[in-house]
Amino acid sequence: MTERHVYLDHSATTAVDSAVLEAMLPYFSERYGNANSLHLWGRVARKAVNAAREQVASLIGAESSEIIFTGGGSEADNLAIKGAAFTHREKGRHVITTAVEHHAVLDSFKWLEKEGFEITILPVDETGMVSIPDLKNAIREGTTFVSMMFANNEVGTIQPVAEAARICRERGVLFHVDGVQAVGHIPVDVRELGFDMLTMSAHKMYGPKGVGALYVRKGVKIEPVIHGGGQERGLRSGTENTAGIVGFGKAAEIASWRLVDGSIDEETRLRDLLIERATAIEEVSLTGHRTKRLPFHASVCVGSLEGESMLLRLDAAGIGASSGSACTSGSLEPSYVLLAMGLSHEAAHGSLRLTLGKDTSEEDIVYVAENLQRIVTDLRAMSPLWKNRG
Amino acid sequence: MTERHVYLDHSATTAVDSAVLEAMLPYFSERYGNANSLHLWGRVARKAVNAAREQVASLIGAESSEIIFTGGGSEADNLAIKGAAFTHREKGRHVITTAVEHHAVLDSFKWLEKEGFEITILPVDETGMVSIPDLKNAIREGTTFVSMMFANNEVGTIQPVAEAARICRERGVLFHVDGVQAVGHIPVDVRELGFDMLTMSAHKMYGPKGVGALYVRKGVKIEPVIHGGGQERGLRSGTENTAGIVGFGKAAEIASWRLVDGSIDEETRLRDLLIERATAIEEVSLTGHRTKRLPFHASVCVGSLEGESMLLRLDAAGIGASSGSACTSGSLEPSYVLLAMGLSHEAAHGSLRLTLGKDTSEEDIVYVAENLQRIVTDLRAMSPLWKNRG
Amino acid sequence: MYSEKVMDLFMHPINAGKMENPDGVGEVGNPRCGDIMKIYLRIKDDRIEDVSFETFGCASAIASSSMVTEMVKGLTIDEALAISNKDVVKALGGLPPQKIHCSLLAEEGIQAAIEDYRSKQKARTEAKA
Amino acid sequence: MYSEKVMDLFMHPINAGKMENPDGVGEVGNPRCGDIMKIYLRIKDDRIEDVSFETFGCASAIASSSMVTEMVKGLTIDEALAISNKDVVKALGGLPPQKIHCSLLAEEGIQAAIEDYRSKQKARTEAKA
Ligand SMILES: Cc1ncc(COP(=O)(O)O)c(C=O)c1O
Ligand SMILES: Cc1ncc(COP(=O)(O)O)c(C=O)c1O
Repeated sequence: MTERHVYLDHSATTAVDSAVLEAMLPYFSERYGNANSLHLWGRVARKAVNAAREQVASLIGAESSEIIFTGGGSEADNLAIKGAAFTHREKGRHVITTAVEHHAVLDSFKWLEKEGFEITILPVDETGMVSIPDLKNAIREGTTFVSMMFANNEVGTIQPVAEAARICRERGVLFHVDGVQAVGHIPVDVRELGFDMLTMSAHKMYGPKGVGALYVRKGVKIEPVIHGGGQERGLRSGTENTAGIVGFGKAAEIASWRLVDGSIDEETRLRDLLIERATAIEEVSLTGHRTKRLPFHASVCVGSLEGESMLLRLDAAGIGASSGSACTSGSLEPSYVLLAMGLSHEAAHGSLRLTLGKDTSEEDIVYVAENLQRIVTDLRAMSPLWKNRG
Repeated sequence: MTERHVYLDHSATTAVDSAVLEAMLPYFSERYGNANSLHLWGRVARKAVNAAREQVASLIGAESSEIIFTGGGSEADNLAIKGAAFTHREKGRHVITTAVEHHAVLDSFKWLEKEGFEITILPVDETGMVSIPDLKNAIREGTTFVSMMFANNEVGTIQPVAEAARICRERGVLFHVDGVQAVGHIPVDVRELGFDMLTMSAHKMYGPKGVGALYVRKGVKIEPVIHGGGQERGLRSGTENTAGIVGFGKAAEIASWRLVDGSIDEETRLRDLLIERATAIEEVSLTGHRTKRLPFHASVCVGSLEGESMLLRLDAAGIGASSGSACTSGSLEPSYVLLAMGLSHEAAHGSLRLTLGKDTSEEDIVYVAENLQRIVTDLRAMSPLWKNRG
Repeated sequence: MYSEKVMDLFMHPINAGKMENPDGVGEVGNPRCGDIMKIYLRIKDDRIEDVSFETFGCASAIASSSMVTEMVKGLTIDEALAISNKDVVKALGGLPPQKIHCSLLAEEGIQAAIEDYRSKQKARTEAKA
Repeated sequence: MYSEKVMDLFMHPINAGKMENPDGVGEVGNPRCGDIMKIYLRIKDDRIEDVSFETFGCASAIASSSMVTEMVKGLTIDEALAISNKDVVKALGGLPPQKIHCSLLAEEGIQAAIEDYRSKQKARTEAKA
């Protein structure tokens, strides 16, 4: 047993909030009806799904009819991208995204390429930021669709999505935002920001896994990826996951409060403390943007070390973290996000991501910083790269 | 308040078994890790997912590496159909299904048609059964794929899937079975039956909604419908729904016991009692096959009445049922399944489906039969079709 | 899904049942579509003295029939003809969009029954003449 | 994911660290791929008297280095050269498939260090001659 257990991998997933679980519980074995059934059991489920739809819509300033529940964030990304590209393929077959998107976006684009679309992948600068002039230049005759993430999962950088949305609107191009890491953590208002579509995932904001949503602005036409019974306005067939949807709704409601009650400031303070303590270690440097970043997100590169070894040593100290090292993914290439930001392979192998949660305390941060210092020193004592410098 | 509450709509969905919910509970707020994470939290989740995969595989005689978890039955159908058709499109573009499939199958086929495939839809006889000679005749040069349901959701008829599988194997055609209504309720062994793919859905067998699975026989190549992080052997990306998957696993384990402990015989006895009592009412006739039908499934047509009105009267008596009437779906056409079986529109509007569950008692059946008799008499008293006969 | 009024009239329909020797009968709808309404009228001095219905159809079809019969009872023929489906929907406290056609059937049922009454009247007058 | 032995050697590596004035040094791997192993040998009378390693890499790379150094300690050069990556994997109680290359690095690291020792020996002999 370790002294403490500190989970700092909230970008990977979060614990279901106890109030969320409580809201979900009745929908497993008591109110178990299929929301499509006419009888009492069905009506109870339908009512719950509708209420959750309101809650999720309200978090992002949408109308509830604009929310399509899906089986997760990846599915919502696939729906937005394939759904929009296919619907508008007579108008054009050129689509745009960025080099630092999640695989759910990038691999959907690669599939579109295989199906005869032309794809443009925008580069990023050393902070992971897309350039608006690049986007402007990339849009051309036949461009129908742009997908850009709100905030990056690996380095926390927040993209200039409002400007990007404005340009897309001016040029008559649909604009989709992968908001999986952002929604519930920073204020997001789809009307103000001018998004056409927005992906969300419950389990990144203290809701359950296996449920996500796509905001689809009224008037935007896309075709489904999952065909069938016609649930979710025909855009996502399949019996509604009532309990999961109810949980997502409750998580959205709680997130709305957290966005205004000062929690974000405290989270930011702890994040900055962690960044400060971590980067005070020799040859540890921040990755991503210093200020335009998610309030819970700290990511660094640790010189002369490889990520997996740090993760497992941290794990042995009761600390949960992640890395973009190749060794954590089973491939030989380290994180494409870090490489796209211009980091060397060697540096990218030493990446470490520490993402805070609503229950992370200052003591946790101090514990992690101390352990990180110790582990880095220990591992460097046997790193040929470190010693060779001396 | 009514005297009793009797839920007889288990084909629509089932309540989560209390043991299933208990197995799921720790995976929301305690063991909440992302199964792809290296640290303790992640390893705990991975272990749970693997154990559930074993349980589901074991229910159908598969190996655990052959199970792909999805976000429900509809998604698994889409994956099987689009995944197989696209993968083998260089080999051929002719695919076959039947007229009585679920929308998740039929609409996937319609989408394939739009994408340039040729589709054949096999007819059924008056019991809802596909003919094997029809299937034989339909397979031709360029046929790559056949999809057939194990048992029909509306009328309970069990298809000759073993024979169909044999023919497909002989002709080198992939064979997919939509087993959503069958798995967990009747014995299914994919090796013995010779299926290449099999769709399952947890919420039809006392597991949670929003989680399904596709069995994909070792060696069968299909491409994903949801692209991304590469979970589920690359065939279904997205953070694993650990709690849902654990619930599905437990439900599969419990179902395995129920298949051998005599529960099915008792269910069949009650089903037959209900069929007997219902069809004893004047001009009420069974739909679907009398014996080759799901053990929990009773479906009838009630002459001179419309389904929705019966449903709502039954609902008022505390009874949950369903109907293939157009009025329950918001369309003008009644159930395409009943029409494909040769029923008239008028008869199809009067369809009623009563599907039993593991907790249905003989008292429940008697209560439903008595209420049905009363309601049919009451409603017929104001039906112009009924009176006009007299 | 349904208003309280709709459910109430569906569960406890007023004016349901066949009428013996009516003065006018109208039947509208189509069993293919799952909706048939039959309206029976007893008319005296151009006023609807009694009315009943038989309906094959969903809850809203039954409630619409019951409501429209209740609405026309005691009216003159011309007053009854002025009742539109919108009036029926309003009296029912609303209907779901996909069920509006039930109120149309109710309007048409009354019209058909009155037409039947008038053509019978005409035939009778002509026979007398 | 890792065997107990791997985790044990990763958490408490034996023979870790630089060696002053070694008789042979081998470095294999590539920082691009996230794996570098450096093996230091002290050799007397063709026998490996002492051995240590420095490794940049994942847990299995560190454990493999530690294990191979422990295995060759006290062996003659020829005995050490006979140790294959499979022996290392076995001694570690197995490695996940995608980590087998770590054991290969360990084998190659020893070979490279012995080669270095031999070429230095040769140079020394030639210088003496
Ligand atoms: C035969 C059949 N196939 C597929 C499905 C779809 O399953 P799900 O609701 O889990 O998406 C159902 C039930 O809705 C079904 O009865
Ligand atoms: C930016 C981003 N997009 C999409 C996803 C996919 O979400 P899910 O795991 O719910 O499928 C994730 C997380 O995994 C993410 O971080």
